[in-house]
Amino acid sequence: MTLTEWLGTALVIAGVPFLLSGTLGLLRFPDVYTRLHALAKGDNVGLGLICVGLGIQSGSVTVALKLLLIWVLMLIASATGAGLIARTALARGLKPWGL
Amino acid sequence: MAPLASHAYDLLLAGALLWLAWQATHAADLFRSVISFIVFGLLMALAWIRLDAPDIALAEAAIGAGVTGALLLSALGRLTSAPAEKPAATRRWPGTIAVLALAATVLALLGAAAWQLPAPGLGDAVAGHMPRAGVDNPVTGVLLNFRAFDTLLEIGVLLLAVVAIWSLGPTPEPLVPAIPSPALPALGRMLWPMFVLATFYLLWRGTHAPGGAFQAGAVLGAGGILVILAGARPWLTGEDNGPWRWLLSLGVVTMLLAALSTTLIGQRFFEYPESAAAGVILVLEITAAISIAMLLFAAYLNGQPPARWRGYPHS
Amino acid sequence: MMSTDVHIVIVVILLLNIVVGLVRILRGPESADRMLAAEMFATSAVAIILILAVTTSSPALMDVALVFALLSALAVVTFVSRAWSALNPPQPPKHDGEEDGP
Amino acid sequence: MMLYLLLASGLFLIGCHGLFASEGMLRKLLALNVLSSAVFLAFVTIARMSDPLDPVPHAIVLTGLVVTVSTTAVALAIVIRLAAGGSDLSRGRREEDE
Amino acid sequence: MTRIPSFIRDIIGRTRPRDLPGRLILYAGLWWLITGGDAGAWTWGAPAVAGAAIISPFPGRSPWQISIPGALTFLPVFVAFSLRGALDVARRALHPRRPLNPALLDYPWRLPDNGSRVFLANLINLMPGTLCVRITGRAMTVHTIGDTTRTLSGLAELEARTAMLLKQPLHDEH
Repeated sequence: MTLTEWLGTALVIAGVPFLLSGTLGLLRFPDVYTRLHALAKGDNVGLGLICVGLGIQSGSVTVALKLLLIWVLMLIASATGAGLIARTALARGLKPWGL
Repeated sequence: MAPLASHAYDLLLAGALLWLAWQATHAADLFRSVISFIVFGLLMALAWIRLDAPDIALAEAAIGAGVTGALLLSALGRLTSAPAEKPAATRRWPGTIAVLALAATVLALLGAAAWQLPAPGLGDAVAGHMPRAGVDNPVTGVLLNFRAFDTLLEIGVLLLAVVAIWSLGPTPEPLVPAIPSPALPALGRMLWPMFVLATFYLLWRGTHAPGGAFQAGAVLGAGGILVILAGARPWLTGEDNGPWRWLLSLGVVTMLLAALSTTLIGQRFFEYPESAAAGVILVLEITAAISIAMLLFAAYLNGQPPARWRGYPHS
Repeated sequence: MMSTDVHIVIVVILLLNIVVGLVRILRGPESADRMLAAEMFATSAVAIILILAVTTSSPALMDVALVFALLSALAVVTFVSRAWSALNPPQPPKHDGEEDGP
Repeated sequence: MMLYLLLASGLFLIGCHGLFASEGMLRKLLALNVLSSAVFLAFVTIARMSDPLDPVPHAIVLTGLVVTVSTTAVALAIVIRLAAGGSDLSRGRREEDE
Repeated sequence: MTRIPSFIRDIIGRTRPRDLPGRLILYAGLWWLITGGDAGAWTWGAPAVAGAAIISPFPGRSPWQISIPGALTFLPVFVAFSLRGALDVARRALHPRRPLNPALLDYPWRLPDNGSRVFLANLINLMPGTLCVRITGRAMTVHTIGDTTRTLSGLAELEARTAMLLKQPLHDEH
């Protein structure tokens, strides 16, 4: 195995705990807003690390860029989605926990 | 280690699918049912990938996770203004057992029928005919050349569905609710060009790899639903829904024309001359994709769209 | 190939991640909680598909992930603009989302 | 692959049961969708077991998916109108001619 | 048949010609990226790129212009903040006592009222400890789960970076 493959695999492995922590937050946090915090941040860094790792591993620039594009699309979707859910929740009178 | 892990993968996937199917059909809360079904579609895509069917995974991603999800969620929004449905609280065991027995019998009969199928399948036959098909992707070849008749009927079914929906009356108001957030138009504006590019890309892929008219049409249709929810103004206005009618029937009309012209030049119904197969399939693919996109979008509207979009919010 | 072994294990872990997250769909309590659990599954599923795409070097799977990424916004947008506003009429604010769900 | 045939059978049973036993049109509709997924799954698994991979079931399943989504759309349009409880607004109202 | 020209004008008439070159270059780049640099794909790519650039269902107004130097300074900040946000939230999720101090803050806008506010509002959902829960004409309400003074300074920095990235002026009148 070459150095780049090691690096790629390491990054992919590094991404997994972030995805898991997002799920953990989803299960443990007390209300919609805090769960949104956990998901939006954890999942995107996790997916980002996995994409970068896979891109390094694939050894092809076009594949790496396409992975990056998919990540950016997921970023757009989840940042907008998180904002939409949070704003609608507040507008509907869902009170944040602990306030 | 690898076989063990892949068994674990299969078992997890199967367990999750069964649980979600049960939730989708039997959960007390209607919204939970719908969300379970959407996630069910997501995991089905993983199952298709596991079964070496990327074509179907693509279609499932676009139709299952995209269009059907949007259809169900917005139907839910319209349903809940009515009195809530009763949850399946009264569970009578004799009835359940009878239903399960019936289901098991049907399953056994179907299984027996499947068992009788000729073992090798048609893989060799298709592979043998691929050089004449005009495309390199076997599934596209089967869909638009060898079994084009099925495809014609299928777009026909979709067209019939839209005709049925239109016959139920005009689109219920409000067609699109007030825009809840300024982020929505920004999202639609940003994603719409990507939808256009992805549609063309899937069409291009379809000629030699998984992809094709259905997937492309479904992605474009889902994109249409997204941008109309994001506050875009539709173009298709005009008396008697003129442009709508043309676009919706474009796919069927082109396929029929292709089929009839093959009979006119002395071939059999839908038997393209070998030299022209690639060109004919290209035209069929493009028109079918446009029609499928429009048909799915029209199906989302739940009724005949208005001749003018004035009077609807934000237009 | 050792890297493939590692990747299969990662894929199983990610699938397990989805399965564990199903609890949130079961428990809710708000429909928004269920919706964002579904959003999380989309992320994990895209990760799984991408890992499979690169390790088996099949570009078709990459396209599946691309379509998923494009459409993952659609469900949330439909939910926010269509389903949620009608699901349950606005009620007096609750103080705790978790313990006193419906 | 045997596992996937079993899964298809299980989904078929759940779908069948839901179709007949669960209450509410929307749930029945979801059960119908689950049922068709089960059938598609069985198709594709059988196709996977033959060598070389048989593309015909794949094409038929693609067709089936489109038919399923058409059925769902029509059924939903009908369900909405059945449930709309007579209100003109939600049932859909012809636009005034100008 | 008189309605066909208006129908076509309606489709393509929402794009300002001034924006076209930039859009064409952007979408050509995206097409190249999606197809993985396949040269044979350009017969399909040319109409695809033209379609994506010209056909727009939204009224024509190019919301943002991106400055290249702004992007170069924006990206490292974005990556650093994302990592910090993910680590922060992971720590809170793993901690046995779930340390969360939720608070709602009003953050008055310094950005002008155009697409850039939405960009910032979405951006902060990915940044450490912040979630935008309300947008009004004067301010946005931010839901935070951590140290509020640190969050506020992070927000101010992000707003400045966004202004640089999108070539927007900042004004301090509040």
